[in-house]
Amino acid sequence: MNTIIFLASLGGFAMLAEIFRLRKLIYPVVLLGLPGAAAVAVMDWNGRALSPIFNNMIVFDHFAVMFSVVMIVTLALWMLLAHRGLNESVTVSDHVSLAVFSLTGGVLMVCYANLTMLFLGIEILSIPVYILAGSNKTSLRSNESAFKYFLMGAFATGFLLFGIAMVYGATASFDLMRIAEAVYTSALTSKMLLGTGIIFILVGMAFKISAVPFHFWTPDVYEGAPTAITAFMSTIVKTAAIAAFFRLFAFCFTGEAGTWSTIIWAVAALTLLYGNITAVYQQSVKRMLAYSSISHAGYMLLALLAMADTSQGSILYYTAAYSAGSIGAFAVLMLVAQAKGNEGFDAFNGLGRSNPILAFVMTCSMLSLAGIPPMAGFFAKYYIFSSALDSGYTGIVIIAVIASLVSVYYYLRVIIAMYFRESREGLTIELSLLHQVLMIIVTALIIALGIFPDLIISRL
Amino acid sequence: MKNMIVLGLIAFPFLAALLLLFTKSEGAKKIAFAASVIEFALAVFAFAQLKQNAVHPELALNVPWIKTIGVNFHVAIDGISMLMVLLTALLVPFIILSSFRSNHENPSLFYSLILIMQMALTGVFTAMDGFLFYVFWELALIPIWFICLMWGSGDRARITLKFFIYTLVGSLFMLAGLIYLYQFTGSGEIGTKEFVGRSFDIKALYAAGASLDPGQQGWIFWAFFLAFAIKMPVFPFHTWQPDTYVAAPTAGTMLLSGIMLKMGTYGLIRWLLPLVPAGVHAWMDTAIILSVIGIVYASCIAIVQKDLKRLIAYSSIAHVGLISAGIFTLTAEGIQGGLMQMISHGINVVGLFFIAEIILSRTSTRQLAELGGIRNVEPQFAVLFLIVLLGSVALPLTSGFVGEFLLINGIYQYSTWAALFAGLTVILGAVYMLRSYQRVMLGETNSVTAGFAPLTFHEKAVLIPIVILIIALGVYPKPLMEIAEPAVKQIISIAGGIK
Amino acid sequence: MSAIQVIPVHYYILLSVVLFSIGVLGVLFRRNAIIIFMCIELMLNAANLLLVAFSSYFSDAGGQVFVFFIMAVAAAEVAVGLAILTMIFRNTRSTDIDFLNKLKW
Amino acid sequence: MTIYLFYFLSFVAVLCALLVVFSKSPVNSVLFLIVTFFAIAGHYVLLNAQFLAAVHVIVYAGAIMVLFLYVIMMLNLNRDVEPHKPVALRFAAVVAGGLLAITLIGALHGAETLPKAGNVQADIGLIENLGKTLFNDFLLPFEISSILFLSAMVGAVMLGKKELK
Amino acid sequence: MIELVWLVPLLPLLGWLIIGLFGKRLSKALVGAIGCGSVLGAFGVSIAVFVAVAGHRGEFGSIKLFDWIQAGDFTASFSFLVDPLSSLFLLIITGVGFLIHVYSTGYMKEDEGYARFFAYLNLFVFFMLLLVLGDNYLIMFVGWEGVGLCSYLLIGFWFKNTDYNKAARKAFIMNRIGDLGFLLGILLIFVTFGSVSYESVFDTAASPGAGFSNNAVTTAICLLLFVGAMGKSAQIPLYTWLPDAMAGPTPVSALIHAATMVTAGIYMIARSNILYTLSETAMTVVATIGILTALFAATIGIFQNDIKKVLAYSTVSQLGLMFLGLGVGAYTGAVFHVMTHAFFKALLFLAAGSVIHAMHHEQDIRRMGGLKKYLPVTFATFFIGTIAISGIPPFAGFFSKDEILAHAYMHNKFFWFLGVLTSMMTAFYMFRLLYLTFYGEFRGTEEQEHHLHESPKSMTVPLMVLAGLSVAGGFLGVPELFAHGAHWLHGFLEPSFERSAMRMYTSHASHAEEYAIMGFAVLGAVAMWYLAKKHYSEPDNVPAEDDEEVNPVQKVIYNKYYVDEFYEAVITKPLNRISEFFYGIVELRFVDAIVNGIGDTVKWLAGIFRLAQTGNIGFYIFAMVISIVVILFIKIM
Repeated sequence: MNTIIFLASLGGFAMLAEIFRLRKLIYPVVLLGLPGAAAVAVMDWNGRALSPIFNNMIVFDHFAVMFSVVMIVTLALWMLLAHRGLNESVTVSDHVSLAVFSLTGGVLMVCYANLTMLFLGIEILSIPVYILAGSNKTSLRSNESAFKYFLMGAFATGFLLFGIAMVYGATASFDLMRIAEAVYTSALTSKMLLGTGIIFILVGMAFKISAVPFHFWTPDVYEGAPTAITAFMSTIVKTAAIAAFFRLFAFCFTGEAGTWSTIIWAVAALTLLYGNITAVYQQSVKRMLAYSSISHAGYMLLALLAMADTSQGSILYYTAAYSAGSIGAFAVLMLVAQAKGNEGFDAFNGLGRSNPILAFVMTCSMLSLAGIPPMAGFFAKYYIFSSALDSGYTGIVIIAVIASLVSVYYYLRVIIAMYFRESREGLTIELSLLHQVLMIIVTALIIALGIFPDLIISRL
Repeated sequence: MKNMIVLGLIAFPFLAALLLLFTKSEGAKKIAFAASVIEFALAVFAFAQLKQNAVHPELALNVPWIKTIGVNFHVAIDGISMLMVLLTALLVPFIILSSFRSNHENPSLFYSLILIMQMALTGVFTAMDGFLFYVFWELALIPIWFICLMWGSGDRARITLKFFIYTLVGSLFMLAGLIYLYQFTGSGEIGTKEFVGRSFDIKALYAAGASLDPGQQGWIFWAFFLAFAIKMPVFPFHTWQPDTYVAAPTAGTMLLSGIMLKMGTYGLIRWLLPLVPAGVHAWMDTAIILSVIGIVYASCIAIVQKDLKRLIAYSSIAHVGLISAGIFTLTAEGIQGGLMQMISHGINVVGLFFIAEIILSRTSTRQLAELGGIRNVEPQFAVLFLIVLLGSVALPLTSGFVGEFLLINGIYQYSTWAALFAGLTVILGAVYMLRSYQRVMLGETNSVTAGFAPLTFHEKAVLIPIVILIIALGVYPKPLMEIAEPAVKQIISIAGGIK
Repeated sequence: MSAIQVIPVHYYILLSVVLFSIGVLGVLFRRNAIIIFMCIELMLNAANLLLVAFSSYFSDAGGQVFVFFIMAVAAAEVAVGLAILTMIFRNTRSTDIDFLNKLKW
Repeated sequence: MTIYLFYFLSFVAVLCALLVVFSKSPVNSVLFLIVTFFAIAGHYVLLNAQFLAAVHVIVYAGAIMVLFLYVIMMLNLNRDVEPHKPVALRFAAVVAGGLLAITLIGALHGAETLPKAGNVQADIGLIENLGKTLFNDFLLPFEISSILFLSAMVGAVMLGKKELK
Repeated sequence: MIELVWLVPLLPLLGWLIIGLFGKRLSKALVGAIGCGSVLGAFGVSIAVFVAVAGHRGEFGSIKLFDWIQAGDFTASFSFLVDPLSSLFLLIITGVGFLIHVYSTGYMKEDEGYARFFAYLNLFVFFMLLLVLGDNYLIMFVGWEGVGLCSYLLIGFWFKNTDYNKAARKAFIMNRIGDLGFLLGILLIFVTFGSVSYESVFDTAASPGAGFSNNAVTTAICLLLFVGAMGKSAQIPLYTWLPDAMAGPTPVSALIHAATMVTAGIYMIARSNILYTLSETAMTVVATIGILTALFAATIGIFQNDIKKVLAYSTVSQLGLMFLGLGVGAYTGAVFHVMTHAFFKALLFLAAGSVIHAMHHEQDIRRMGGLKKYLPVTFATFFIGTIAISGIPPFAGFFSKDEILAHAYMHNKFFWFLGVLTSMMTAFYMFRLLYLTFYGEFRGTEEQEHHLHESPKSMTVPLMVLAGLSVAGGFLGVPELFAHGAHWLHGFLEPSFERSAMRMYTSHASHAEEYAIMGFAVLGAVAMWYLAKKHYSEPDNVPAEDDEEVNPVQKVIYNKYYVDEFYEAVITKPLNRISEFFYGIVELRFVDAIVNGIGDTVKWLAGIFRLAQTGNIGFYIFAMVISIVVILFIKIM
């Protein structure tokens, strides 16, 4: 709970500081505040909120704490990533406050104990992102991106709400514990109502994590939005969404797994195949990362599908590893695209020679996303597959394995471009101090998490 | 303290690589060479230690790593591992030395990648924990891929991509197999005294594998076999290999063929045979048939190759087919022979590829048709080539013979017909090797080969020891065979022989 | 005397479903972004109606309170959505969604 | 009596909803939507959610729809010339919407067996009750929604204001 | 004494090492001295060993140097077996080897590869000694392959010539075909007997009741080993390499391709005599192949015009006779013939070398003639050799051949008949060779005639020594017929063949029969001599040039029955074609194409899939709605 207050205050500060002519302070205060927020979250580890508080509105269990920490850290890294854009912009106040508010929504999505909070969390998370996606106001692409995201997001929200209404109709409650109990004991007004409601909620959530066939917004929105915002979307938004998805389905709708597990199976399979295969064709790294982001949703769904003891830990680890890898990839992409004015694979040509550090970070990120040891992405995938196999989902694991083989192709393409292809202009990209710090932290995270996965998975 | 040798063997190349990366020194190759020599000394020291501890022939280190899922950093050196580690430590200095002339761009990166590769390989050969093994296994792929990509030649982007993904295909199957087995480790109810947590420890995995019914073991067999078969490679999973060998820089080719290939054969011995005995017994026929087909098939293809490096690449497939067939016979002769042949093939093939490199660097071609008569110009080189070649065709008193004989011996005990076809390597090997030797070295000198420069000091420093080793190991292989024997016996006792 | 005691609850379900579907239909049918927004509002209202019906059915105020939140969110969304729309209109002089297809493949 | 009212309101709501979709002028659509909202508000009243009905009218008809109208006026979109999708696509849209309705009804098959409500508290829709629920049980979401409004506000301003450069 | 037997192979090995490593820097004289000296030293030790073996105490046994290969149940140590058989071979190899070394110092004097030549020769002697000394099959195999290598190196000694290289390669590969058989034989021995050491294998095999008599496994072992022998000793069908092997310098032909290496097959079977004795089938096969080869090669020899080719076919033929001997159980006879053959065939080759030397590397007898007067020593020694090989008493060839034919007669009259036929043909073509080369008018160029000269001492002295041996060597094995105990060799070798002797049914022919057999053979040989002399003394009967028309039979035989062409068409070409097929079709179009096809399919799919991403929101939402409809529909179902 304290985390939410802390973050909301941070966002409020960012919003108001400009009025008091403290614009210069916004960035540093928030940047330093985020570790504080993480610390506050950690202090709730064994806090009084282990069981639901505020009339069963939220619960700060370990799951919530860990996901909050992951998202907060990601936001801190994101702040580093976007620092130039943020500091130069006259809208620093808007950007930072929106990002922090969005994060608050994300935290709500991992700690809700009531569908009301889930709904609010999703909206608080999404609305700032709709705006941020369009924050490059003069760019048509950015506009289009914001519009598509907003329109489809709102449409999906409609489904989510209709689903919530049906679930309410079936269980007479918004309270997760009561719903779970009702589902478990079949104390329902109508089973059909519940099933259909779950499907509608599933559609809404699948949209948020961009699972096929509800993914259509993703490539376009990711491509059109400013790169920093894309990084935000593909990390924090995704983490919050999958955590919320997991909390709802694995903790609450467990008793109805028969209804939704087949659907998730199919959705996961489609997501894995479609995301990975389509990414192969892309010529723009940014769009490729968008498809890759779709495909990663597929892996995460596997853990949800498995519902094993290890599922929570595996999703947590996966999101952490994936966020670290994505932040690294987007950071490099942003710098390269700014320097070259193009987001294609060929923008990376010769980077290995002209900017070995960037190339190295990109390599680590790509290998991590591809799931090659000793990068974090490997253990992430391993743990997910392990959970799924544990629960007997052999078929989908095989699909996932094949899909990740395909993914190696397009991740390595980036590396090949960097180290193999020559570039005519040997452009040197100056790294600011904060970017250097970011690069070091991201690389260290990718490798350290990969080598010592216990740091995270033993927590859940 | 003694157990830290293992750690040292793994960590030292890595530290050296880091040092190289950060110093960016101009003398990178010298530092790398020195490091690899020290590593070799360490390996020899370990060898000596192991010999003294004949009763407990293991240098082991076992510390918890990922407690949550029962993964330990368990590395140990028994006889089999010792041979592989020794081979790695022996070949890397040669490989580094052989590239002295090449003047690679960005040498510190190049050599540190080689050393990282060495770390990963040593890790693969010593890991006694399934997870750790897998991590090292994959880790080995990254540096070699970069070496091929950055310093290779030709259409290497496509080729190395194929190589990476193809080998990864196998690895992932193995991972799936590992995970599956892992689920059957551990026993008892949580909280009770009898509870044993799940674990990736090799013993636990062995037990888990043996507890499966034969059908399941068959699946696990294929999961592992695919990984190893692709890595080695065994027909028909080999098509990544010739292209990659050709495209890679010579040091990379040497690493690939000299050591990395042995990951597959080592994997068979350590991880496949004892892991799922019933699976192995059910599928050994298939595996041996594939291997034997590979021998004949690759030998035949080698006969019509026009490029020297590609020819060696196919010959390597043939050799490795023999190794794999021999190992699958589950006989002590076959497995010991396999080990011996791994070492011998490693030394030999490094020599052969180096020879190809020497020729290429002087004549700018590897096409057999364009070469000829080098012997007239550089007789010493011709002799060295000849001896390496004889090692490759397994002439008695070269190291190749000991291995090949034992392998065919093992195969013979399994099946006469298999031995007959496997034995064709004796004939076909001579056909393609002598053909290439004749095309390259004999005949009249032509304009391409006329200016063939004498061997440099570095080149001699690689080739001569290789030649000496080829003969020495052929005449007196006993120390190597002895040290592996108990471990091999143990493997066979777990896997169950064919008799 | 509440209507819920007279009218079977599935009547309301049907009504909501029909309204919801009409909303979806509108989203698919029209090209004008503003109309599409309105249709989405219609979908939300269908959900609201369902919630209120159940709320009465269960005599649980929670359902109605939830509707408050939906209204609040809807208002916020509309504000943002229309802001985005005006922004686009400024750039393209159009609210036709079919023109927004620069990002594809 | 109630049932006729229900039918009437439902008929109005559905009809106007359809007209929202099919009318040519955006302003007409807005007006039909407002009628729909009123019909829904009528349902709320029938369901003893009197306060909600009032709020509904105020927020939707009063605020949201006005906002829509305002934007339409501002952007001067009140023309009948809005291009339509090709017939095939419109047909597909109708089919898809129809299919959704049908399958949804099919999926909810069995809900008609729900028993009629017995004794219901007639007063839950009153301000007092709602207020108690809102400020006791739903206090946290109530507070939290402030963040939502803040961000929406910031965002709308940010997007709406002219670029300084 | 026999403990020092390791010195025998060691000395040539050291010679090889020294010459090989430092040969370039040493003078030719020193190289020659080291080369000959090492073999001479080995010869000395061999004599000592031989004496020790032959002496009263009959020292023999196995000397173990070190463990070589040990894996599982398989053990093979590096150990030497000294017994009469091996000590006799030691003597032949080092003795004849030494003479040929000495000869080479003269023959190769002008060659730039002088040091290399001696290094190879020494290496060859080393491997040959290893072959006969090993106390197990694996060491024999080591020597076996080693001599094959040296043979390869020496055939292709003049490596600039591509034809020579091809001949060398052919020899090596054909030998390897045999070697595979040998190898499989060894493995079968190991599988059957659990060991490869002679002692335990033979003991087990010979032990009564072990059931190895006429057993399929025994037969299989014998036949597999015999495949090895076919390769090494140039028997049908693996004989074609030997005539081509004449591409090497003549001393090589003498040493390797006549006197020693090619007799390794005989040694092997003689060594494994008990196994063969146990299998009648194998014996029959050996005898049949042997006599067929003998006859076949002899017919070819009649029409060859290359002096060395004639000798080569003669060698093949003689080897065939030896196998006949082995096949009919005349182990001693075969070994005896190995020895005498080593003498006279080495002699013939060296003499031929002397001719070639004088003729400046002209080998075609159609360009020779009348050399008697220019090369008196060569002629005399060649003449002796010819008589010896023709089996005219009391020269060496007579005794050994007679022993084989006598056994053949007892065994199978038809074999005997063919043997005599072969023997007669041998006499015919050898005298043909003799007359064409040394009698009549000189038919070469004037320049050649101008340079004709007798060879230096270093070459003629070995010739004379060998001539002496060819004359006297036969007396080691005088038939029992003439005096009891006259067959010294028989007594000497007895321990090596005693296991066989115990189970061989030996019926001795009556004295009359024996005399008849001898007389028949001698008469035939002399008749042939006469015939050849009569025919080839006429200048008109000089063989036709290659482009002249000859009758078809002669043409077929002259072209060696087109066997090479046949092999080319049946083995070499198909192998190449299969290889091309594997590479071009299977590898590139199939296996690799599948792999690449998978990748291409994914790319193709990617191209299709991405089209779903039209950029149109209407479509996106439509797709979502349809998906939901589908999900709901499935749920209802």
